[in-house]
Amino acid sequence: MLTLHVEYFAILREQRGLTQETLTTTAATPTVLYAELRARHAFTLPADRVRAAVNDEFVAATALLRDGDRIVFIPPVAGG
Amino acid sequence: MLTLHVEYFAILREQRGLTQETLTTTAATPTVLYAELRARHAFTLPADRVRAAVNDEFVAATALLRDGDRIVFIPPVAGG
Amino acid sequence: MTREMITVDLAAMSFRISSSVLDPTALSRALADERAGACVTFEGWVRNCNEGQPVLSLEYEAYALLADKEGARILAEAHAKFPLLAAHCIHRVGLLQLGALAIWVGVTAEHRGAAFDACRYIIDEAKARVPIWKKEHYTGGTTAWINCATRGDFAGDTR
Amino acid sequence: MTREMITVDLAAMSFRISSSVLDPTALSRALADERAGACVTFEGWVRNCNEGQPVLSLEYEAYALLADKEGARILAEAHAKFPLLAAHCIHRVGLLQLGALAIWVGVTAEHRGAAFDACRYIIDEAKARVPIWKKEHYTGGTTAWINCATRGDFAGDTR
Repeated sequence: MLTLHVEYFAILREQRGLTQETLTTTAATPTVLYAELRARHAFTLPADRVRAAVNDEFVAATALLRDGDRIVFIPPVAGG
Repeated sequence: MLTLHVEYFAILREQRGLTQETLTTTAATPTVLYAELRARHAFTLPADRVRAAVNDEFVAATALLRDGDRIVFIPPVAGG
Repeated sequence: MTREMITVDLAAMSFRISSSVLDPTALSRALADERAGACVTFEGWVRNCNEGQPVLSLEYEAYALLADKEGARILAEAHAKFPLLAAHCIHRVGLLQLGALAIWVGVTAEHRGAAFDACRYIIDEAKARVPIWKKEHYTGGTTAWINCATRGDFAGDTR
Repeated sequence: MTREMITVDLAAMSFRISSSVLDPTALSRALADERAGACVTFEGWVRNCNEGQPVLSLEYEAYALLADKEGARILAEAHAKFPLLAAHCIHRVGLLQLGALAIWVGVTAEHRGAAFDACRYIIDEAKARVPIWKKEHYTGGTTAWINCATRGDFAGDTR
């Protein structure tokens, strides 16, 4: 089991109803964790439209998560 | 013979030493008139680098000049 | 990653997120440079309409830590690709009204070609890569996170 | 000529020659438009160096009557080619010091692509077509009318 800190922004923050949480999970990668969270919280965005950042750097969807990581799922951006 | 008003700008104004003059000429086109003026005043710009405007519109180098026309020879531009 | 290895004059570039009103006059003034022959700026303004829907206001939200890093990378890439003197970019967050300045990009160079190309590069990359999100508030009272619609939103399926 | 037949909203475009200092803040403010999502500006500044020669100051001279006509034609062409909301251009004449603003072009559009393309079109065409001339004063005391050098100038032949 990993203990992870998850932060939410924008549409995910609204759908989750909070800005961050700490959770324990067996998910080893962002993809698996997102699928778990999406099922639990009814996130509308499919996994292929969400990127992941760990400890404030973009990572691959299949990167291995480590205990204590801070992870952010990034909805499609729309700055400018 | 035509009576023409010639205005000078930029390098031609400096080389001619005045901003405008009225002259009579047998030149029937801007090309012929420029050749005449260039020979008389030692303009450095060759004819193929000078455009002509008559009565504040660009004209072809071979346009026919009419009595009373106001003509400007336009050195290579360099705005901006 | 190769993009981490670009070396540029750091004083000549900055990417910032701002929660207060942007002042384009002050931002331009900071670009003054007697070596520069060209200054190109891009301003993104809040429009009163998006894809046919009348817009009342906008909210921008940023993942500031990563936005700053990605913004700085984009500016460094622009410096590496084009012969620039300076390139700055600043993005508003928070609630913005119609006509408000949402993003400002300013680039100086000796010649205009590089200034235009770099300014365009920076705004295109910023829109595509920097983690900033836009929520539109429409006159009818509805809202939408831009680019986040899914087929389900349109079909009334909230899956 | 076809370019005379373009019809555009004349309030949305102006070309001007100015013998006094340009104020980019006031010029930008005149572009404010709630339909606009993008504003691109180009500023041409007096550089301290041109082709390796240290420049002290510049003089711009215009054939104003024809410059105004040709400038207006360029703006009308830009409106016809690109989906713009407004396009303005103003050019200084007289003696300018280092860093001074020589030309300002400002374009607004719903989307940035048109604003960038039109701004670039206007400055490129203005430089190529509008009868304005530039005389550079160098630190050594010499001067030159830009683009007016002939082979003779370089060879010391004043023919």
